[in-house]
Amino acid sequence: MLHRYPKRVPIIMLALTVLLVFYPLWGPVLIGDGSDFFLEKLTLMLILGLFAMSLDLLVGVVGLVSLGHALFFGLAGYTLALASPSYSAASLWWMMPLVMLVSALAALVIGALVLRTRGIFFIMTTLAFGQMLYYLVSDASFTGGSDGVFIMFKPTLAIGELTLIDLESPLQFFYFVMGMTLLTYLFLHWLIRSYFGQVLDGIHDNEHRMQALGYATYGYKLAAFVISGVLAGVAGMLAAMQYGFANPAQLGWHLSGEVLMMVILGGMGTLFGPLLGAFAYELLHYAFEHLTLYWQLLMGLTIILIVLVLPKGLAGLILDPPRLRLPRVGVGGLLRPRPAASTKARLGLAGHHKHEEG
Amino acid sequence: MDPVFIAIQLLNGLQYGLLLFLIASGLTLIFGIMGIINLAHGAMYMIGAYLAYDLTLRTGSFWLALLLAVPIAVVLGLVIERLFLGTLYRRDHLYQVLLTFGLILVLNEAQRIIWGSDVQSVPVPASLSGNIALTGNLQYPVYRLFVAAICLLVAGGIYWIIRHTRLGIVIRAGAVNRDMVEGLGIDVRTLFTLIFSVGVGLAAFAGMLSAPMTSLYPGMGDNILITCFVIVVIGGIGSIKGAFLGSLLIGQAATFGPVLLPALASVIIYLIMAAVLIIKPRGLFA
Amino acid sequence: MSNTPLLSTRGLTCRFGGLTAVDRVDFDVRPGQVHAILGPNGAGKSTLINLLSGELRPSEGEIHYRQHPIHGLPAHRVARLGIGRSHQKTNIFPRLSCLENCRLAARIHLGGVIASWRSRAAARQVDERAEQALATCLLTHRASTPASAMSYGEQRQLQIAMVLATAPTLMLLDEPLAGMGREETSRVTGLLRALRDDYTLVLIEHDMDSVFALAEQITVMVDGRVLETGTTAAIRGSEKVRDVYLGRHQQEQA
Amino acid sequence: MKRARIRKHTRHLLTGLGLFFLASFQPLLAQQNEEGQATPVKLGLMLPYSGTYAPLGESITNGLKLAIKQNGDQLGGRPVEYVVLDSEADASKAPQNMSRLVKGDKVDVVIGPVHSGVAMGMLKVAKQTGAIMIIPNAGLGAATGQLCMPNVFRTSFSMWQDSYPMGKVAYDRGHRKVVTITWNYAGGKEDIAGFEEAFSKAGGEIVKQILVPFPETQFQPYLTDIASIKPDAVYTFFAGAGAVRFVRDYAKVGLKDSVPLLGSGFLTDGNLDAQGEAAEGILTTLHYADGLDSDVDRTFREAYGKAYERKLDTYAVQGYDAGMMLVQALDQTDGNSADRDALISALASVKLNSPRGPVTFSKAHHPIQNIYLRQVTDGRNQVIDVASRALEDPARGCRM
Repeated sequence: MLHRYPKRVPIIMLALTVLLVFYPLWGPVLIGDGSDFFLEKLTLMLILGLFAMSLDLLVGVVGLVSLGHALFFGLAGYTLALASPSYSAASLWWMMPLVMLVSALAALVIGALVLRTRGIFFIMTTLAFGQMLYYLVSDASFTGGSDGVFIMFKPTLAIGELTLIDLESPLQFFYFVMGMTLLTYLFLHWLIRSYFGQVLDGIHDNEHRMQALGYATYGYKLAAFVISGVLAGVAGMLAAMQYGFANPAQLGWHLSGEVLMMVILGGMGTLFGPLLGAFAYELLHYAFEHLTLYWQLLMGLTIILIVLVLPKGLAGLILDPPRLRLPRVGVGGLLRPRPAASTKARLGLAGHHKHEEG
Repeated sequence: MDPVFIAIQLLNGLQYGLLLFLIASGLTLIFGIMGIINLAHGAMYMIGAYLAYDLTLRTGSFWLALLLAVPIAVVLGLVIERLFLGTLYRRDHLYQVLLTFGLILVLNEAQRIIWGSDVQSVPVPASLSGNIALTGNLQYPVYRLFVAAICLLVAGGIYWIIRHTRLGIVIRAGAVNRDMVEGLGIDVRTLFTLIFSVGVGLAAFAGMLSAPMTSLYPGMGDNILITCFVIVVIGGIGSIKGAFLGSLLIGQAATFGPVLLPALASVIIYLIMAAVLIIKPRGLFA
Repeated sequence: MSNTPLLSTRGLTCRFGGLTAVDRVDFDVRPGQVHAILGPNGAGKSTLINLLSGELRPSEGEIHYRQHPIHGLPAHRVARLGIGRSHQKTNIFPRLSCLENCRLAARIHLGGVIASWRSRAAARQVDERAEQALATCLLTHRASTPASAMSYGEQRQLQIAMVLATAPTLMLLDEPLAGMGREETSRVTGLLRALRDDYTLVLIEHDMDSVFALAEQITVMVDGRVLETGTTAAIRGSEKVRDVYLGRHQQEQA
Repeated sequence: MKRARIRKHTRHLLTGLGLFFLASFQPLLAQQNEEGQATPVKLGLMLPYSGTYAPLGESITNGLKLAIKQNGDQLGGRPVEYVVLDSEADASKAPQNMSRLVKGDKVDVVIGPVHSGVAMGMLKVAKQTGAIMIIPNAGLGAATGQLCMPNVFRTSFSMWQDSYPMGKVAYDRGHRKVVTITWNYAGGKEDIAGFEEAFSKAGGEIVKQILVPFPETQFQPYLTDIASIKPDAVYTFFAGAGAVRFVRDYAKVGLKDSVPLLGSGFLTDGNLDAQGEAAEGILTTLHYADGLDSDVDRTFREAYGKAYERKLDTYAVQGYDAGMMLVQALDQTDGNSADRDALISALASVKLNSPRGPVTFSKAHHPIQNIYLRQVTDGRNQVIDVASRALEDPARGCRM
């Protein structure tokens, strides 16, 4: 398999994981009083990292740019909120499958529609579907309307009377989220390297080629869309669990844009990149907010700068560290520009209706 | 409903649809020719409205403000294209989405820094401030009719360009197959700059025209942007005809929908879009 | 061999806006033949291939394969019927090894994802076919090399190997020799000659010598239309072709 | 990026990442080190400073800071430190932002928000942490209703409180059939419900309830619909940009002359400059008005006018009262903010002589205040009557 990364990638990721795992040891020492809050922040970053990885499957692996991914994130929060009993806690044993099922169904229906389109159309239709659900949720009364809804009790994770993980405890919840994120990473890692992943990768490189080989690409894309939606749902459920609050903004296109930014900032298609991207984005956000009330200006400029200067994101820096001189040949071809689809693509006309003129 | 009121609603929808066309046409042109998805289109609409506000305040005349604001908006478009987008044509749509997402933040913040976050309004120019009585208790502002007429004029102008000029041939070919554009021996770089400047210029112009009809506030372009996306998807990317008919359709739907189907008021345009996608995934006129 | 064509088109037309790329083309490919399509740039050759393979939908006209209409079928359905194609641009999957590229091609024709997850036998069959395709294309020694690390000529060979791995009846090859050096050209020409016995080939090619050496039937296209169709000898002798195409071609060469 | 130049990637990258990590939390660390000298009272301001709601955020901040400045920039003898955070009016970020203020910045009191959805998110954290929170605007009933809690106060209003008195006013003025129109969001619906409750009780009839998708400002179809219904009056809740456009459109299509427009005071508050002539004559009810003509109000207006360029609006008064509330409460506890229960009971017993009139707090920690009937006259929200004196919000569902 050629998705192998240079050794420094697992080393860095492992180091960061260890750093996270031992946060309770160094956090209070380094940050002092604010360490409780930073723990929450880290938990949130992990959740967003999971969310970003789920989008990376679409954007980075299949090449489908979705601007409505928050739809699944928010929908899961509402599923949790509405399915939770009012006066007692739900069990995660059935809540989690339920959330995944709802996300999968939503992804199946929406995916079946949006995947009929491609390119720019796809971007816009995902955006529009996201907005549609956003309005449905904020208008309806059973969802708590525009103000959102509380989840009074966090779900429990127990066997019989034995509580496996006390999700009410911020620290245990942190480890739980870390576990989920790790699990997702491993799953996606395996998936991308499986035969199915190869097909998705092939679709990314050149969908026409795959079709010419005989692949009904629609089905594969739909499957990826559903998987991605389910994982985004898991992230959304965790986010709703963290504060016990679901609201329409979690479905909105601003969040979809932000998570896309995390994917790019981290480096799309690399899986570990978007995970880092979520952390980096949140840290940037935090730092800018502290700096000035005009933080959006800084954020906007940073986004523009990253798009122009660092299109491969943090992962690009790690995989192919810029040397002072000669750029190295791409690592296993991974970061090589994808072959242009058409002879007429020289001016960047690629991506749209690939067609060769004879 | 009374037939008179139905007629008035039709007029409302027509007027709204025509205004939407002004914005959507720029969006669809930029899509069709350049393959760029310009999320900052709505922000340009906002900038246009604020320019009209600012210059009306400074010059004392809305017309003079229009005259000054249009070139400013076009130049702004030109600068954006040359400075940022120029390097992105070779890249995936994704980067364009993000860059223009970043532009939204920058433009919104610039608006706040320059003009503040208070709600503003622009008075209707005196020469058009009259009303036409429709029923006993309802009248139609002349300015709205004026805007509708201007929109029709612009639509006609675009139609003429597309039908009867060399540029038009390029635009039509590009809408169907963008690869063709290069084959027609056009200086693509200049064409792109032109299209982008004109496209965002149209959005800003729509903002200027709407300024006396609406209220100005930070982020006012975000919502109209998504409506215009829907229009472009319905009409078919790059199709001016599609954008025109799509705008009229959405104009009517947004007018009659809330009155006839209040429960679906906020999602009706998305439902229409979904329906179109089921039948014709590339839009009605692609 | 019967005289019924394996593939035939009638009135095949494809328009882009105001531009007609393929204009009322009637075209027959007989089983077992090598059928070359010639024509200057912009004659509509690639568009024609794209129509045949289902990547483009015709604006008008019909395509029949083994007497069954296939126009309007999506590309993957056409591929499953046994029509394999290669692209003008090198279109391999650069991150995969040679063998994996061919496996990817073979697998979909042997039951797809589910089959290889379920049964060892299916997976083995995929491997066998992929290895065989590589062998035919003289790439066995490169099996585990990343596709991106190979020379241009080898990548073109791999592309043909991938088409072979789909076990096609009819192969549509879009400029298989484009951009190759002399040595590479002769190697691939030899490879194509070897394929001639087992497959029906439709070939777009610029290299005159190779075309005349390989093809039994030639169709010359100009401005989206068929100028002339005939045997290699007939085309070589045709005045019309000489005037319109070869003349121009030679001027370009000069 | 500095890291670009780093040679030995792994090690240095890690260091770099670590530094970056720390750098972004620098403010947090800095605040830790400041202890030792005079410990300031930390006020966390979680208000919108960007987007549509930004003017409200600015007004409230101005009012709050003015009150504290007038008190010599101190609360109970301690200096004051502000931690200002843009809430973005984004409910999805509300819990984490609130948590940042409470757990990260360790503020003593959080003042915010403007937006009801954000309030929900903040309340959740307030519930979990027991942090003291003063709401200077958001009017959602739940905050001092079913979600009420000891540590949450409000200095502004509830949707119900401002609209309920209008129901009776409308009926008394002879209106029997009324159309209501508002945005389809919780605040709008709660406001309309308050009006409807009083109006129906008096014997009036709501002939149609129009809900406009939020934040749509394309009102033309609805106005045509209203014209075809020909009601006695229209009652509306809009605020900000929507209010400006609604009032202007309402006048422009000529409805204003035949169908009187009534509204909650937010329709015209802070918007009169932009609405201009179109707003003249509109009747609204609100907890503040122009021309109240009390000494407190006059002094406040003068001071505010001197301190800020922004025109005074109700939001500034709400911010000012939040500040006055803190001034009184911390005086009472001698600047002790660590004893939360003491501070809470001090806050609850606050009696404000506010620019808007006397204000006390109900058991649910909601202001008991006068609601004024105002009419737009010469670009001012001139008070013409007290629509309801010392009105208390019913605090439905509050068990405290």
